[in-house]
Amino acid sequence: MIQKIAAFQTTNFKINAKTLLRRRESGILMVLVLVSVATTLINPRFISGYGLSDLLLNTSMVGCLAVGLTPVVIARHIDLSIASATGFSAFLTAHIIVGHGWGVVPAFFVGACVGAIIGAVNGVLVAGLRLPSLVVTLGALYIIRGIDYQFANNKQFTAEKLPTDLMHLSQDKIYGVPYLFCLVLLLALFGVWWMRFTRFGRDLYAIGSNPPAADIVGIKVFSRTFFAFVWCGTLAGIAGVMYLSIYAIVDSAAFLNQELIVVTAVVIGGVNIFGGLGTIVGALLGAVLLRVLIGALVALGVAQFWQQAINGLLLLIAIGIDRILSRRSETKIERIRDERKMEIS
Amino acid sequence: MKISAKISVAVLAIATLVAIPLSSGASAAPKYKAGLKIAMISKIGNIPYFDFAMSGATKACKEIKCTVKYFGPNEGTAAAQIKLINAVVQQGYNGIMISANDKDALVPALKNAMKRGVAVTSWDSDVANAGRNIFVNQASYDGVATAMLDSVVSILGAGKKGDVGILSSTPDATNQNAWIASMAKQIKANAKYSGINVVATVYGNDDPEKSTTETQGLLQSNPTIKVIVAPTSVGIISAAQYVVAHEELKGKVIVTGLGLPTSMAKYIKDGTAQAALWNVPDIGYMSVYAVADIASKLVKTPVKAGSSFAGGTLGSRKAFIGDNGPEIILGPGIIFTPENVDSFKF
Amino acid sequence: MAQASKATTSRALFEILGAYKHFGGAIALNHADFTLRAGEIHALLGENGAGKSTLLKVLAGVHTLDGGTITLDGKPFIQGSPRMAMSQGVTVIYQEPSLFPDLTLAENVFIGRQLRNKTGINWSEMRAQAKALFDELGVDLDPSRIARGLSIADQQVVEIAKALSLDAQIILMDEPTAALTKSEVNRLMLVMRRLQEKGKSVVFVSHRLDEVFAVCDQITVMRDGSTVAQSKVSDSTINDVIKWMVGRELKDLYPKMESKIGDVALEVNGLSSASEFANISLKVRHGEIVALAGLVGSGRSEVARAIFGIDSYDSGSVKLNGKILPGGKPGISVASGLALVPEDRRQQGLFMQASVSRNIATEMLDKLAKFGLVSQRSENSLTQEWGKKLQIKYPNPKAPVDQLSGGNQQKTVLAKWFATNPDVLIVDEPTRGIDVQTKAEFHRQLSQAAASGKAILMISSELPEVLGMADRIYVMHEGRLVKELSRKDATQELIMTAATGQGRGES
Amino acid sequence: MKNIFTKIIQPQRRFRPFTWDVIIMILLVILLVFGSILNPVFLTAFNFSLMLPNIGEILLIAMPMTLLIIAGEIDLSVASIVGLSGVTFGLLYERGLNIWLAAFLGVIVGVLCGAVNGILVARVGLGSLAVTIATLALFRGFATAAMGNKSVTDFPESWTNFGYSTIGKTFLPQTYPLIIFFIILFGILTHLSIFGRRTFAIGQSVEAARFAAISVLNHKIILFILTGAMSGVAGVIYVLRISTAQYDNAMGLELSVIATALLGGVSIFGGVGTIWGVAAAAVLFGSLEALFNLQAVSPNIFTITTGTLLIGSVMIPLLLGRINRFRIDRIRENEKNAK
Repeated sequence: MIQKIAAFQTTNFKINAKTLLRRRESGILMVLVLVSVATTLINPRFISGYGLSDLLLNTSMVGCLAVGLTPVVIARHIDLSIASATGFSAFLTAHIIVGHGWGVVPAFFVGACVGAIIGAVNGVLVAGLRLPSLVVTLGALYIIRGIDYQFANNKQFTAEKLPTDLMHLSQDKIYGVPYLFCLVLLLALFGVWWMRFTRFGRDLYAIGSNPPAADIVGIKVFSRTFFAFVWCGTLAGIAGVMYLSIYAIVDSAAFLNQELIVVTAVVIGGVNIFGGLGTIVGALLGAVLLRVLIGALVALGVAQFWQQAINGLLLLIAIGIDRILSRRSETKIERIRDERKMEIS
Repeated sequence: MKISAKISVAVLAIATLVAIPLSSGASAAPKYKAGLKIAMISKIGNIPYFDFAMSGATKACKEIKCTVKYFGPNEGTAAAQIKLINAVVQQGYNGIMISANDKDALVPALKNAMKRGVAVTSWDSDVANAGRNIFVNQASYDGVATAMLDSVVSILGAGKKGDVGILSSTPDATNQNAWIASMAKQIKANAKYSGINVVATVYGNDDPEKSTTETQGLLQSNPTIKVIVAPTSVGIISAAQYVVAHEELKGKVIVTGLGLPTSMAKYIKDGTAQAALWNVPDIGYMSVYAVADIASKLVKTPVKAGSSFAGGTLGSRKAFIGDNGPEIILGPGIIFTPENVDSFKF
Repeated sequence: MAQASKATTSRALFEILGAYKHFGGAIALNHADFTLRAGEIHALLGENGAGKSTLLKVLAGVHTLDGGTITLDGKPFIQGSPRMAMSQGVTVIYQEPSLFPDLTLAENVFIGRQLRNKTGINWSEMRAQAKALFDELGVDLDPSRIARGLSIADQQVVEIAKALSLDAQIILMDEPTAALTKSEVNRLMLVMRRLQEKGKSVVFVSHRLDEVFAVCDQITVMRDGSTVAQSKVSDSTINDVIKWMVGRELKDLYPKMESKIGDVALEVNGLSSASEFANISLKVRHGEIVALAGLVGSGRSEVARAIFGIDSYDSGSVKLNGKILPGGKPGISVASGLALVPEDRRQQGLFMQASVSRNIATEMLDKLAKFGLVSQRSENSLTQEWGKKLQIKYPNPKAPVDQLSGGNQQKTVLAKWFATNPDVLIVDEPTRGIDVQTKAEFHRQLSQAAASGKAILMISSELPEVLGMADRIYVMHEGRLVKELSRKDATQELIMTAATGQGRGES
Repeated sequence: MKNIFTKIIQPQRRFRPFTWDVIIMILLVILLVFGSILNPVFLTAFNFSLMLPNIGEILLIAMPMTLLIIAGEIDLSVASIVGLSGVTFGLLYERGLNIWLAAFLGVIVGVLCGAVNGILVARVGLGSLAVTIATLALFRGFATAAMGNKSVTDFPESWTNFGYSTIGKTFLPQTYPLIIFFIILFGILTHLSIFGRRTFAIGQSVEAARFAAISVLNHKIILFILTGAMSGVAGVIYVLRISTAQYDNAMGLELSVIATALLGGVSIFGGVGTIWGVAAAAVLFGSLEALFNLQAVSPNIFTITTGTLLIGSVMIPLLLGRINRFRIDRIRENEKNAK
């Protein structure tokens, strides 16, 4: 379809890639502001006081995971094991640091390593053997959670045992922005640089945009895809440590069944599920929007039982809007090529 | 009741001294079937609560020379428990003690077990009467509700008015719903609690993340809340942690509810929370005796009001017919205080 | 027959001697010779299947020769890897380039070699350089727009810019003008001249001889895998070239049979589709083979698709045996006796993973089925029946159609539609990419079908095929029917003139 | 996104590599033999009478899901449909509606949910993965909103018996005649009917299917409706089996269903799969879990095994393909040398 349209497109019709992307992200930002303002008007406590920092703290984990998942989705893959990896890393990290009496920095290091190893295994299977990522990571979802259960048994770590530094980390903030969210911003900043300003990152866009062509022009598909998975796993590991810090309790069911939430955040953020399109910033904004929406529903006192239905509806609207936007640009192209047709004949 | 318990403890102690090579259970109720195999099925296999109960069960089993094995499904659903019940029945277990994820869903599987001669007690969380021989209740629903209400009154100050929010587990949790209903009933009926104004009930699904979000929403939409009641050992930690994490809330919002002393000690000591619970190992302990009594036909089924169950060191309990068939009650709950909290190892 | 021309003085870049290449039984290159000199635009001509695409792919590093030698600038040319070809200074511009649709043009130009500074990719520099390349080529393209939605002409320009940025010495263009409009072709020609000015060599494959004569210096003509002529453009005429290209008696390849022309079977009136074609009216009678000639991209396949109902159309009507067909409903078209053998058998005509018998039975399921159930046996017997009639060679009915040769695949498509016993058969490029023998057989089948009273609408880019098979010829140009010719009036020149739009006065 | 299975080339006529669905059936037989040696109870009628109801819903939904994945789509919302139709059934029954009518309307809700998915995917043109992630939340949300913190449990005993008990003294649960009927129906539908032929065709190439005059969009909508309808049936059966209608019935079942389908040899890229393989995979799953439970192996090991099998279901065909290709190369070389 697009190919055909392309055949008739003229040079004088310009879509500026930057403005287009900017439009997508500014769109999310607008909705974000709109929802926040509206909710604050009805319930002033939503943003004021500690409301905002709560919101950012709540977003830290899903935001971190969205930043992690984005390069994988851009390369036309998916990682469904992301929530299992987070949960496992949370428990394993707790186990290791409690055992050794370690503090914050080693905790993050351990968590990142656990996640990186999981990501590397996924990466080898998907990028190395070229197995479908949906199936591989669905399998990994089960395996990691099973190992987590088996390893954790009935154990649980609570604030009592966990290092107090780590517990405090989630409470500390700079100008109302929690440290943990600052960490996410740092990771996102690195992600932006990686995905926008290195060949490595650009290759991922190319791979997701046109896989056969990526092979033809000689992109190192294996190493690029592999490291996208390692990155995703690493951030899942870091998110696991955040979990410890925020919720001060961990057992083997930590972050159970949350993988689709992360996918949802990324999709709302304008990252195309079929690869090639989207930005880290968008995904992070998507995560924030998702949490703001959940928070708004709660703060507005929307009946508990309707929240999930509303979430589903919002996601449908988000993907619907994407579709309408792409359709609108198509019809615009059609109109122009018709004008041109008349000019020719 | 109290006196009789004390007496039986005394009797037991003497019996233990007298019959050293014999187990105390044997002397108190001498005819437990040899080689009893008991399966303890929990709601879910990943929380320490059930581990502590299991420690009590193991202790009881040592006393009466039976074996007990722990089965924890890896998802907290009735469907997962059904599979375990089926497997246990086929492995030739004589007794099942189960903390049910669902009141009705397990009934067919449990009925099937009883049909094949397996003794079934429910404990911690009941199933419908048709699905078990007896329910070993940790404390009566009303009793638990009263304990929590008393705690709220102690926070608010007697006779004072105050807004209260409830953070429950899942919307369909049997125990939590019964406790919440009982609290509502008592607030209406008892002048002592008339100052308590429950403004909202939210559900944290026993998930730290959701519980935290819901606590946050609860306080945002109801800034006047002074007490959060969380009748769930997972939710109460999340609520307490949320309050601890916010300087603004310290002292203004107090959390109370049901929680394990080991995981709540920190919050109880710094004044963020109060908590009550029954003695968790004891309920496992008592349940083993109950199921062994029935499996060894020391108590005839169907259990009638007044039938006596041996309770090892805890003393015997008399069955009565509750709203949902025969049950025995372990005893009043324990209120944890900064002083006593460290003495409980569960 | 070959005319050697050694007049050119510049040094030879590519020298190919005795190139031989076969695919299974089909010989694609049969001792072909080819010489490319520095700074020339060299046309590689021939009918479809003459071997020019194969030769091009060898130079692009896609195929490796089975025999013969290639030297590049005096050194042996390393074959068999597109990357190696690129590093030896050879790039290809395909008819439909495969860019990365979500990336900007600047990035597409520099893909895998993005310009960098200390902090990472230097976007502004990259844009500037891409802009400079586009300017150099005389094309106004915004380097910061994304490639999605770009016209094919512009995509080719991006590929050419990429070739320039790689400092490629040799640029191979495989039918680049096939899908372009006249003005776009003109622009491409300007670009080619710029390349020549910069000392690059261009190999240009095209069917449009006017373009060849307008822009090229040198001509190599191929036929049946061999080189039949090498000449300077200034030394030859269009008529010479056509003679070299065709150069064969048409009789045996085009076994046209006598058939009785009956009533109108297919009648199309004023069919228009906004962007594809306008006001198409044509008739096909029972027993008649009507050709729809024209250049690739002139809208012929789109008309066929609209008639059949794959695409919907804006206005006009399609009548089959006097009954109006509803648009956009291929199921009803099939039920009313229409069949379409599409142009791309791998994508459109066949389910490549499925067995031969599944493929042949696709349209016959309703008739084969009892109570809605289809038995393998009935599918197999249908396959055997039609396999025999059309002489399809397949290992067994259960073998995936993927394993068959191109000709047998195409026969499988034909069998699928013949099995429905259609009144009207539309065939779109029926003999593209199949060997001569099968081609002849295919033509015989079409002839027989016409003789038995079927109406056939044949779309073909091969003029000999059109001339050899058709009773009547419609010529399309840029979405419109520009000429109707009878069998006896038609000549290659007349068709070409009409198809290239020269008959209607210069626009 | 082309099928990895197409890469398994087969030049020799006699060369027929094992397909995954055959492997899974062999695995099932091995498991049954091995299990009966390991545990005398395993291969008994009683054990099967207990095991079979547990996989009933998975079997029911995996059937249409197989067709859907073969056609190149996916439905993640099935478990939510199970929940919603169960809730509908329960609530309507509670309101005093005739139980047959209530069950019927429960299934109809499933049909409607399937239609919503189908229309969003085929008519509006949204990706099925994204759409059904959204409707997963939406349908479950409706169930939650409708049911709240209640549950409906007082179904008549004859009905709950249907969900759980066996037929007389046999080991076959009362639901199984229905389930087996559906397996055979879907087997016929998939492998013998025109509808099945067209489903494979669409999965292999949507474009070729359009040129073969198959109405692809309508076909996909029908597949989604079928999936919804079967989820509705499973929803009612689930309610009866656990004699409870709740908002969270069958939560998370979608991954089990998809895992079963993939394990049964259905290619995630469409165009490849058999009903028999999927049915065998479901029984394999159920038997394996039952054996693990009988042996008192931790359920965690079962979870790990599930994941491993899932990865194996794509990895082993790939390895087989590599081996086949290697063999083919050797055969070719031999032929060359012979010349």
